[in-house]
Amino acid sequence: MANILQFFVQSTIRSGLYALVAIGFTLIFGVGGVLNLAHGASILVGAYGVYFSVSVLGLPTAVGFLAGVAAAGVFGAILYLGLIEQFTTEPIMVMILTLVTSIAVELLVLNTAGAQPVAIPQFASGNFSLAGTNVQFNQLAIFVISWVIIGALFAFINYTRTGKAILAVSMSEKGASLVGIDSHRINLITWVIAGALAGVAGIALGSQLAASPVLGRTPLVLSFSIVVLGGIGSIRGSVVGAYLIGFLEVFVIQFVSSDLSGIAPLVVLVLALLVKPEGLFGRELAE
Amino acid sequence: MPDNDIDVVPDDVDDEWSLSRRKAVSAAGAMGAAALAGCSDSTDDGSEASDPLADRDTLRVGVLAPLPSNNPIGASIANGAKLAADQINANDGLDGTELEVIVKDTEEAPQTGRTRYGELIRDENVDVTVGVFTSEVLLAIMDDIAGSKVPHITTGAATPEASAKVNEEYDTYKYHFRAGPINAHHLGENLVDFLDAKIDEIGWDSVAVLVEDYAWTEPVSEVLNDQLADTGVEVAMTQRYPAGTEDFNPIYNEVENSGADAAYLAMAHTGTPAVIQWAQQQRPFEFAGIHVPMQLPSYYDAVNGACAYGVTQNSATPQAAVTDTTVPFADDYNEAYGSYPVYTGYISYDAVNQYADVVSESGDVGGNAVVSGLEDSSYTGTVGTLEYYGRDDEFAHDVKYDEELVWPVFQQWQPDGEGSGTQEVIFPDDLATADYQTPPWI
Amino acid sequence: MSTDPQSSSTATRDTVLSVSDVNVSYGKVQALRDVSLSVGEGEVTSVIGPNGAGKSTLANAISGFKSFDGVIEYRGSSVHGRPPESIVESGLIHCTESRNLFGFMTVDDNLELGSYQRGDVAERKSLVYELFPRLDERRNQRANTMSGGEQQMLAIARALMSDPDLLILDEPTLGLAPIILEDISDGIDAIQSEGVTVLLCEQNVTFAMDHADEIHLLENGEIVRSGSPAMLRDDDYIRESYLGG
Amino acid sequence: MSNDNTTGGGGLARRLNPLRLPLRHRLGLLGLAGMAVLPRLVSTSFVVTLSLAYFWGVYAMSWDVVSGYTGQISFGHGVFFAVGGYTSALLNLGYGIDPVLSIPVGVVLAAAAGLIIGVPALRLRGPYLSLVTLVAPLILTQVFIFRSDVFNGEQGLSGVSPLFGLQTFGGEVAFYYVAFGLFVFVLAVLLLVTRTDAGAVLTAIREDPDTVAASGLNPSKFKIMAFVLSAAIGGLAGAVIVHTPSGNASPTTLMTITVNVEVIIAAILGGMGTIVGAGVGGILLILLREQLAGIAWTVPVIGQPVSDINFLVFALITLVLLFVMPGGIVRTAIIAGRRVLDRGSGEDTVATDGGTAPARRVYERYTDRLRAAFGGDDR
Repeated sequence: MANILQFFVQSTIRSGLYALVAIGFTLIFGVGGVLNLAHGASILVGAYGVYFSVSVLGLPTAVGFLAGVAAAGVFGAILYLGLIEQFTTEPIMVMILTLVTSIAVELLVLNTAGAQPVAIPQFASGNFSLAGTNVQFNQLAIFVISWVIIGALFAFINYTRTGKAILAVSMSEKGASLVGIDSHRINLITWVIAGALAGVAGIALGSQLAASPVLGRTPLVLSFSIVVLGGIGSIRGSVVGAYLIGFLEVFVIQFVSSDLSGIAPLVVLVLALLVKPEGLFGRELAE
Repeated sequence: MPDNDIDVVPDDVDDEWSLSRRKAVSAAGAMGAAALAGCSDSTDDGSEASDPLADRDTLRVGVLAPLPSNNPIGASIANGAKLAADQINANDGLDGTELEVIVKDTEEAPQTGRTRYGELIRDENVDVTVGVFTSEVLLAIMDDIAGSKVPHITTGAATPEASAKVNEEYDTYKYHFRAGPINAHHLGENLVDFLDAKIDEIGWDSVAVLVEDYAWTEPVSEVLNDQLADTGVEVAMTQRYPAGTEDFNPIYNEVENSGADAAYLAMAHTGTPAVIQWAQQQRPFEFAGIHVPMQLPSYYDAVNGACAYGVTQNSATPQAAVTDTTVPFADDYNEAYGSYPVYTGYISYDAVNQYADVVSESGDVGGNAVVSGLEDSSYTGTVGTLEYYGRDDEFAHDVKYDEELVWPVFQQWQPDGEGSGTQEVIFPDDLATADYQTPPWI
Repeated sequence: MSTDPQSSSTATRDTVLSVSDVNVSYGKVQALRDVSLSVGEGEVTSVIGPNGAGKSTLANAISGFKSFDGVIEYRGSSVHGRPPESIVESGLIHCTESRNLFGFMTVDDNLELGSYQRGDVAERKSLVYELFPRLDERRNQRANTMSGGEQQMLAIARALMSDPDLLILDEPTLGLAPIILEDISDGIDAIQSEGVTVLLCEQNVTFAMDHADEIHLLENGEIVRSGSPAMLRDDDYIRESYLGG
Repeated sequence: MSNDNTTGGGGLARRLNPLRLPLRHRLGLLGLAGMAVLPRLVSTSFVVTLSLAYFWGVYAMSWDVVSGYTGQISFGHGVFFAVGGYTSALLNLGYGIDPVLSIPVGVVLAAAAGLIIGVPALRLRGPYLSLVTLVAPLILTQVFIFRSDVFNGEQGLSGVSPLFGLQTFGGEVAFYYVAFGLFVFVLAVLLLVTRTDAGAVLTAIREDPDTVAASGLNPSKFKIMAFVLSAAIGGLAGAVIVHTPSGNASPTTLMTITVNVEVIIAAILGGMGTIVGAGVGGILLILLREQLAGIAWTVPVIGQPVSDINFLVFALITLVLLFVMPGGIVRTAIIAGRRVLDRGSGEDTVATDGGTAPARRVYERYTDRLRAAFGGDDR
């Protein structure tokens, strides 16, 4: 019984983090139809943005968090304007370019901050016991942030003019142009938002695990799995996907072997792709 | 592209190779290397008549180190070797023969290590190679060391697989020596010895053994499994966690559930996330063992003090006068390179010095002479007295682990009250600078 | 991209759109060849012609989706090089053949986005629903679950939400059931009576003749006949080729 | 399509007559001949570097068969190198089987892996297929780490017997000819396959799969054939390289993200869908990387020598090249060469798309956007 409770607590906490990690990726994949392999790089930029501003420049932690998020947002803008926009009709080229970019960012981080992982300030410190398992306030904070962001994004997309325009562009870029939506601007906004969200995810991951130059790799794969499982372009699907994978992973760790934790999302991804490529909640890719 | 287009090696003549290599030394040698190594002033040799060494203006020392410009472990290998060479050269070299150090970057990758080793042998015509961090890289070049017949002194990889090869196929692999760290089997014994000596003082009833799943830790695990319980401590859990683990939450939850008083570690690659997560999350268990990153003198600031109260084994620290030369070397190093060395620095420094000692003694730089010279050598350096196990020992050509010879220290990071921390030695007792402190949150 | 001063020479007071000597090619294939026509204020001008004649290309060139050589002026200013959304803003609305609806959105949401650049959503929406009661009944239905005819209606309705000054309708009748055709037909009449100028690209010649004030026949990228419906009805070539004798 | 052999063979015989070859083919043959005598002319270290470069040429060509020709971009080609390499290494280490025998087994298993990944992947298009291929090496790596008792984790297997009993020091030239021979062999096989009707079908599949299906051919069959051929050749390269000083059976040599990406970069930089381009790209990639690793000049802002950040510099150079020469080096060179020689387009198997002054195109793209951004925007 205690085991089961512990399982639920741990899974819920982990899934919150995963949802946060995947949400920026969902946005880009859903709207632009772009497989952004530099998502991990955005996560890295967020985490190291905080590291450089707090640990190197000595800025206050709160300012550091903002700087990290802003840096990741700007990075998103640079990616879109510098790379993606040039190759909107060549998805393979985009995959390759974003992949090379993410490797370049990893190396840049490696060469400026070193290979050793670095500590990222936590949102909250200390821990408490819940249902017989240790829960840190930082994990709780990440869980809350995750849901605040999911809620805010949901509201933004569905109830604001810009949000609806983002949806419109995701469903039909030409249709959006026909009603006077500047899809370049909307895409840019989407990339900035997605970048900033990845930045938040990077800070969350970094504060939980410490940041290293390869911090972005696992989240990238995780995001794939979550988005493919949940369905492309569906924020709701991604949240569900994140929770499914989070629960699955904790299950594997707790009841099978923690050595296998990394394989679980990969296997789910492949199975989902082969069995139900459109995902659980997905719609077909927009034209 | 290489610096020279001289066809150094005849295509087919294997046996004459080392001869031709020597002839080519003066021609091919100096060109590329000096710039890279950046050390030697060429003074004229006033040589004595000792046979081959006297024929040389320079002895060329190849160094293999990972990312020597930004990895402290790699930098220490490179700089420790250079400092030794500089000091020898400043002192009229080896009877007038200068040491020249050529550094190559292994990128911590086995295949790159192999490539760079090949370059040291082919292009740089080195007389000895020193360095190598990680057992992975070392094992990848073992066969090449055998092929080149150039003596190699390992200063940063612990796997006893290398010495096993020396033992099993002596004639093939005899060129390999390990100046340090003590091999992984002895690392495990060292962990047992530490706990055996300190358990009553520290007061742990049970420990959770956490070992990263890399080649170097396999013997460590074996020894801990066999011997740890003999110290009277209860082993509450044992886990070899996968290479590349980033998230220690599940593992730490298990440690907590096991009720262990401390995590007893063997970590190199995965150490930093482990210690950061332990400290940031204020996990209710103590933290000690072999934790390679925690050996770095600059580590406290690098992780914002996350390593406070963590204990790690170490070859030497700037604070502990293991031998008479330990502290002077650390200070010289700090003066020359602006930071204190990590363990590989001490070992590499000793390795080059011991090599120089041996060569100078015999006056012969040939592979066989160096091998037998090192086998017979007893050299007291910065980490202790370096002697090597004989060819028939299972750890052939590994540095001897012995209280009187090489006997690592255990140090604890303790906050200095001014926002930083110091590496205080807590074991062995004759070198101790402080008592063990329990983390305040426990 | 604002106003283009050197443009207004050919435009007269009642010409909303003028197309002169426009050439468009896709690689080596020339889709439009020296096409010239003008659309008068408040009129329905129709471009007819067989499938592949270049009607959609012309529509796309006007609304900024296809680059072209030549001059296209809307209300006296050139549209050359302007992005579609800027052209939309000046009141030229294109209702494409492929409709380009937001398939996963409801009818209501589609319409709201139709007036993305304007504010009076509620008011316009009630107007549009009045015009197409069938849509009113399906306010909360997803666009991609509706029939082709209903989608066509929605596309026109969405275009109307932008308060068009000039509306380009590209093949609004293609593949529609007769009942729907009537609704669309009524719709176009109503649009015209609102004072909206219409450019109707149409394969259905009869339908075009019923609504247009001026007709141009496009074949293989060239305008081969121009005139009022009455004139063209008497044209032998058109009678034989397009009106079944 | 029924008389593949005769057309292919006849065409080949005609094409192999050096006097009737177009200039660039004659240059290519001259290049190969030059490469064959190179060990006499350059230093031993460079010979070693070149050996590695040939393996990369083969890697890139094997990728090109499936990705360049059918348009199904594989992001995980390393899986096939790894299957080939590990199979041969494990057989050699575990059972003492000579490399000459273990390598073919590696090839067969790699081909089987191609079938295993290729068949289900047929259901997927575009980015989804790429996703599966991207994930495959990650899964394999996890398996290697999980079963490190067999595969030795990230360290990989060392101590494998060298091919033909050659030595690392002294056998450099022999290894060179092994690698060079492999390169020429694979080049010949792939040119034979792709320049015949089968190659035309593959290209057609990339351009318009529906038409191919409509013409009565089964695109799936051809795709699988391409997948298996590609996997077999990748496996061959992987199996051979572990028995030479150029590589060992480790993820670093055979299938890290870096390896997988570099293969793609090599093929694209060289010229996707041309085989020759991919081969050249693979060789140039290694030469460029080694060149960078030897530069001691310190980069100002970062304060580190180029040699230490060579891969970063390499990645940046790659980004620029992808922009400037999206068609690849070989295509660009051929087009430039033609312009110099002022020749007509003539008969040509190389697609000339994307050849119209790409640098200028990129420039125009940017100036257009700048104009749009700053030039009297009234929105």
